[in-house]
Amino acid sequence: MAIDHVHDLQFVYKKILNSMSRPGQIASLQALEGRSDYNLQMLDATLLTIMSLLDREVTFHVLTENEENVAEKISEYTLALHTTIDQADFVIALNGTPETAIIQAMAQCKKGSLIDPHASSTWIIESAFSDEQESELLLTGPGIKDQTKLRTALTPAVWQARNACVAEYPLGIDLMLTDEELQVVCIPRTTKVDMMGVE
Amino acid sequence: MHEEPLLKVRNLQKQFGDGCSRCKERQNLEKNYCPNCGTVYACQDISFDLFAGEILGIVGESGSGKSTMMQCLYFDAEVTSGAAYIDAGPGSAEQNVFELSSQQKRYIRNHQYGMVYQNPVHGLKMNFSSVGNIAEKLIAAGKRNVSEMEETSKNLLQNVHIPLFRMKEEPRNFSGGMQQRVQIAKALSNNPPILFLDEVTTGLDLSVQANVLDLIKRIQRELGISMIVVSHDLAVIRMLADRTIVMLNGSIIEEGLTDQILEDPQHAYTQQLVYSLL
Amino acid sequence: MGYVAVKGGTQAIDASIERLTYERLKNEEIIEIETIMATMKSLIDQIMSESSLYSPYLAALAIKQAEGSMEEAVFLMRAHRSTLPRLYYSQAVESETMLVERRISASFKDIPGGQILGATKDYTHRLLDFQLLEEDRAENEAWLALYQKASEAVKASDTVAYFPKVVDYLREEGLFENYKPDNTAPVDITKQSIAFPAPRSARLQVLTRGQTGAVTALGYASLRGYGQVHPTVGEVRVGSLPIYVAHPNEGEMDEEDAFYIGEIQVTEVESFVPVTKKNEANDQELEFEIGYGICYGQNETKAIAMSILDQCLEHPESSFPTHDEEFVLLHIDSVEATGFISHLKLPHYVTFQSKLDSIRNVKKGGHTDEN
Amino acid sequence: MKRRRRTEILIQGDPALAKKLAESIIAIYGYREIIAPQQGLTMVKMRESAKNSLFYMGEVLVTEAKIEIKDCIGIGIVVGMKGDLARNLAIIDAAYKANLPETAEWEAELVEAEKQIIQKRAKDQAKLFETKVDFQTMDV
Amino acid sequence: MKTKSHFAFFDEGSKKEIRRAILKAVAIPGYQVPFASREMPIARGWGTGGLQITLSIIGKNDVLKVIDQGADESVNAVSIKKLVQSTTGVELVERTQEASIIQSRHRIPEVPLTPEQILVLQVPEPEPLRRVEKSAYKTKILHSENDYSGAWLMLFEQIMKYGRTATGADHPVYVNNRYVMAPSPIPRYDNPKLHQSEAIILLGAGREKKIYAVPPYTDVESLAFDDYPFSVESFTGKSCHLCGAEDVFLDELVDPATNETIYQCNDTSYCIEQLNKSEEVEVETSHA
Amino acid sequence: MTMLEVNDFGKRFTIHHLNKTMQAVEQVNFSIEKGEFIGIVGKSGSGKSTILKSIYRSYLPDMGEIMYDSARFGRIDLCKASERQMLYLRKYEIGYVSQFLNVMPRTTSRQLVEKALLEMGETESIAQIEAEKALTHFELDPKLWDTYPNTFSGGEKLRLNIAMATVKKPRLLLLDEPTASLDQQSKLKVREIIEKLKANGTTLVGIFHDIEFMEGLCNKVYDMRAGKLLAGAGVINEG
Repeated sequence: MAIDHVHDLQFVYKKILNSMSRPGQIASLQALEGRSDYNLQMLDATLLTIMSLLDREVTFHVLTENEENVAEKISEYTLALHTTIDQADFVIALNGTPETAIIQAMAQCKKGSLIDPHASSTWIIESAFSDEQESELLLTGPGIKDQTKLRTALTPAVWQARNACVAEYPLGIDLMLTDEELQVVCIPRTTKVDMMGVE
Repeated sequence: MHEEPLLKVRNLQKQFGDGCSRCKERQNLEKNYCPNCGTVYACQDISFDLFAGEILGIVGESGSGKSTMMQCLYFDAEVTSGAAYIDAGPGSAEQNVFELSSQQKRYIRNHQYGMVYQNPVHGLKMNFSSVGNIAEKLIAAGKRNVSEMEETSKNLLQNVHIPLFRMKEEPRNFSGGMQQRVQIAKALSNNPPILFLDEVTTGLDLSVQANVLDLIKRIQRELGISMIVVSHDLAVIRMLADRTIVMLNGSIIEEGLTDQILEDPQHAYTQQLVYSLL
Repeated sequence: MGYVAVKGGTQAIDASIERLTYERLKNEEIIEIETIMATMKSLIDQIMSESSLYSPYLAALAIKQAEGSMEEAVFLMRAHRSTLPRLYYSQAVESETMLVERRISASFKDIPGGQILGATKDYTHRLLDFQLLEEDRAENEAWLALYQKASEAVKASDTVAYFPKVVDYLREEGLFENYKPDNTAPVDITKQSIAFPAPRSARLQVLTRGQTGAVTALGYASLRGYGQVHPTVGEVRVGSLPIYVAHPNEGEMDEEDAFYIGEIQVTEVESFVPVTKKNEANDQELEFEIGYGICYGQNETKAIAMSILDQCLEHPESSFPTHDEEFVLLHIDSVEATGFISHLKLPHYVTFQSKLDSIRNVKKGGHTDEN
Repeated sequence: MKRRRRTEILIQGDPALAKKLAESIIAIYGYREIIAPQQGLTMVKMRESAKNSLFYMGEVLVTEAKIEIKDCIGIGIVVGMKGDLARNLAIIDAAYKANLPETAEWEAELVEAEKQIIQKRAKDQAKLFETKVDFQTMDV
Repeated sequence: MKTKSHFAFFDEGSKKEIRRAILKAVAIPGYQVPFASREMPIARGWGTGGLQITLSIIGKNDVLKVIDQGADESVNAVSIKKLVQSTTGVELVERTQEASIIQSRHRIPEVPLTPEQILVLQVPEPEPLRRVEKSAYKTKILHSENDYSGAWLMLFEQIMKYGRTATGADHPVYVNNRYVMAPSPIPRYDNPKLHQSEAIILLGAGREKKIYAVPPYTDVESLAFDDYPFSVESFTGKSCHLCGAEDVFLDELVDPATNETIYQCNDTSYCIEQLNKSEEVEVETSHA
Repeated sequence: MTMLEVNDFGKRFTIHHLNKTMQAVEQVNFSIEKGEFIGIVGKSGSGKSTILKSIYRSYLPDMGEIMYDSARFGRIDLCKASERQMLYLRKYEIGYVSQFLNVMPRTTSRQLVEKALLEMGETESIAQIEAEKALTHFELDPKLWDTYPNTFSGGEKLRLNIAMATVKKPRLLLLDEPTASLDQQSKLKVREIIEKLKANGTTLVGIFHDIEFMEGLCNKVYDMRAGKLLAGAGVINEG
């Protein structure tokens, strides 16, 4: 069964909106399992997220081994334009992207300006964030009552790079993490991310 | 004696215009102006230090770049290149403030700087009350208590000899000298470590001038604020400044203790300036 | 049992809409779309221009539905616009390709190609024509037949003439700066909220879809003294422009493979404004600049006023409000202006209550703390 | 004949021609409708003559149709609400795209129609020129 | 000739653009994200901003409540409801608790909102600094530099002049301790409901083409000085003449019979619920 | 202990608009021990003032060295000291008194003396007490304490000047023709004042137009002629 561009994507968007509003809270897109019959080398959750947000009005940059091929496919499905990391509205980091590549890209991507803080990049990162994951994060900030915890497969180095991106609020980047279980979790720039057990 | 300056300015450059092939090397200029492309080199390689509690005088004729330099320091104008460092706590002295974001610059303006412009129109909101004007600066510096602000404003206005029964009046009803005093009160309200004064007595009557100078000197002594005083008037500089910098055509041509500049000027231009004064 | 809300609002609205229908129908006359299209071209042109949607047929429908209310008709067209998909972008239209119906210049007595009056009301005497009360179809037909016959007798050339632009002559003479074609992708204010300072493309787009009255009033203000632009009209031309569209996925293609999709009638104006400028040697020199105005259909006043405002906005250093792009661009849109003015009809009793509370407190207040 | 010229002729001239040509194709090859005539918008990109820059002038209501003949997709676009014409244009476009032999035979007919259009326009223009203001001194 | 209407009126492209703007708004609380406001079949100034948000987020299973000035049956609320329902077929409700999306003009319902709900507020003038600075270009700079002394000064001058602040509705708020935001013309009474709200609050200004947001659990502080604390409209000693409620925002009416001032719940659905509750109690007690 | 040692000092003035240079003094050598009073006499234009002003940095020294023994900086060459160091020394260690009173307008005598103390960082109450002490000490009529000094006579101005300079208890006090244009009575007063200072252990360098009335006070007197210092030309008192 194909993705219903009206109702399925509304469903996905509502989940993302809720996740962005409540950082660290895991949203499930399980209800749409098997919906994507696209032949793309990415997680279903990533694809659904991309389909619900990208169109010909925005640009993206994809970080993966097989960059050109994947970029072309995404472009075909969404009509969004592939561009360089410093121009991209959306940055997509697929599974297996080396940590160094993510860190480097975070340094280069758009973080908005004080006049137009919204002119920043939104990241979609494929990364597990279930309970088994190593690094534990303590999240505080808008959308979070008191505090919340999140375990992700992203290394402290990546989180440090992310924290550097959001050092001067309101400049920054907003993250969406997607995993194998068709789940999404968001970390907007306002979220203070502390790494537990890391000095 | 090893003393760290409060404000360090290094190689400040400010030009208006892009320059052309004929003036790129600062040659073929008429004064600081390229007659070919119209570019003005308003500030050329300005470096100096300002130390805690001192008044530094900057003297020069109009067009010498002294006001532009001050505007650059106060972030009213963008520098073309150069650096300034303010020692305002750990780590701050390493940061070139010209490279800060606009919100960080605004923070410095609100918390570390005071500015008194030649024309009170630039420093005051003419259609707000005098007390409101002072409160504006206090609010910008994070004050949120009305009575405290009112109290501070009253003290300041008293200090600058504005009768309190006029505190709720709008400065546009005031004389030039009074406006200038309100402006000084406003500039001082957040206890800025650094105060800029740009030709503050120009255009005022002589008696009013003396009044304002007196006020500045008193403030400096009582509050220990560091000041940069820009003036084309050597008499003003003599009255206020401990040390003096002489600017001509966008460059510093001489600097020294103020009495030394006045009694033993080295540069031809300074001599001319001093001889015409005496 | 229990309380439920009375559907007061719903019922009142239904009744109001019914009443509206009654008001439209009670006089038992029907106007045909075709009649509106055939006899009210100026109204249609103005609606197309202000709604930024070129479709005489829909404009005629809008007039009928809006019972002749200009703002209502424009509103209907604008709302309809957003229900339609944008299928294509045209290739850049160059106005030399215009098939001219009217072309005049105020700057030169004679212009290459000549001054062509075409159809204009400019030289009619504005006296009510009571003969129109008794207009007779047969008489009209006879008049048309005569006109047709006269046309047949006119000696025609074998080719269609296209007219050079007056500005191009002056450019060749060096009186105007010759700008190289600037192919910067234009901003589309319907896809992207306008940000200030606005790029030229956004300014022109807002001006051309501006409310005719608003554009005229501000242009007039500038001309009269609240502005620094006093132009001479270089050229006003009215005519049809051919529209071409590239094939959506044939890629890099031959110009000859574009789709011709039809023509649109527009009015285009270039106004000449003398300005002093510094030349390379830094001397003051007098030069002409051009103000540009264009709009759908034949609406010469709006196009000329737009050309004045275009030139005003090129000089933001002037302190007049007509040179302030926020002032001009944010206040001339018909739908925005009429909508916001009319929203004052909405209930405001919560906000009023809140203000009332505040004023009462101040009145009884004194200088005590709140609470 | 290239698309630009033929669409000019088919749209500016009598729509009956497009109808005739399209019907001749359908009769032999049939067609598959991909997009039935639908209304949509075309944004007009204009070059202004003051600074020679581009801007968007506004939208034009168009009717668009897409049809497929022999695996070739033809597009018909026309200003206004002209569903039949749009479909006929799409059929003709597809015929050219598929290189159908009939298209070669249309050439003469199209050229003739073009001549008619030019003649008609020249005639109209001649009448229009009566409104030209003549500044020449008459030699009586 | 009639064009069939798409689910939720908009084409998917329009929705995506608005949806992206909403996400940015949530990520930068209180910051006005510019968006290409669509031309709507209702007038600019009549709620096109809120409507565009509602239409972009709504799904077929959503349950919608629309209020205007507290009333579900206000004519404009009815008009908006009709439009949304005719293009989506969603269920319409009046009970605040039952709605998943609540679009409102000038009020936040009396019943506390829940994490499952989204409140959409219609905004006529999104720029809290407009009264201080008319130029949009300059207000953007003021926001960028975190320079809100103008907004504070306005309050300060009011205190100097009147001895107290004199703001009505739309009293500006600090969001997440960074942006000063216009809460839309809700009465001051509703300002505290923005603070640490459980529901997502989205604000849309159609004519001014801005979308902004207050995510849940976000600090929202009404601008006020330490010694002149923020105060809401006072209805001390007054109660609704219908349901008797006291701790609610009341409308002031004149009783045509007695010519006396009477008060009534502004939130009509809340009032009805109170009436029904007391009726239940009455029924129970009479049975007992 | 040597308080001041001037070695091969010279000073040249360049006057640009006259296209002229002038060697005001050259090859000046002398030294002062702590607590000594050295007098320099010479006609006007002989260059004696130049030496004093160069020590105080009102003139920019250009040749030789002026080694001063600072309480704060140790042995320091005043020709090379930074501006900030000079300002420090002026504030705390080196005083300068001339016949001219160069002060802020609309400031009373009392305030002027207090100011000098406040600048050094004294508290207001101490400044008040010390100022009164100084004014009493140098016998300025108490009636004048709270008036503006612009109407003072030469002698009164000088007394105020000295009070302002000495209230800081300078280690080195430079006297620039303090007696010029004073009547005999006042001159004697100055002599008394200097005696008092000397008695307090202040090191003094004074220049005088004529030095007769200083007789018996100076440890050394130098004669300045045409820019050269004639060492020991008249040691009046080996005291």
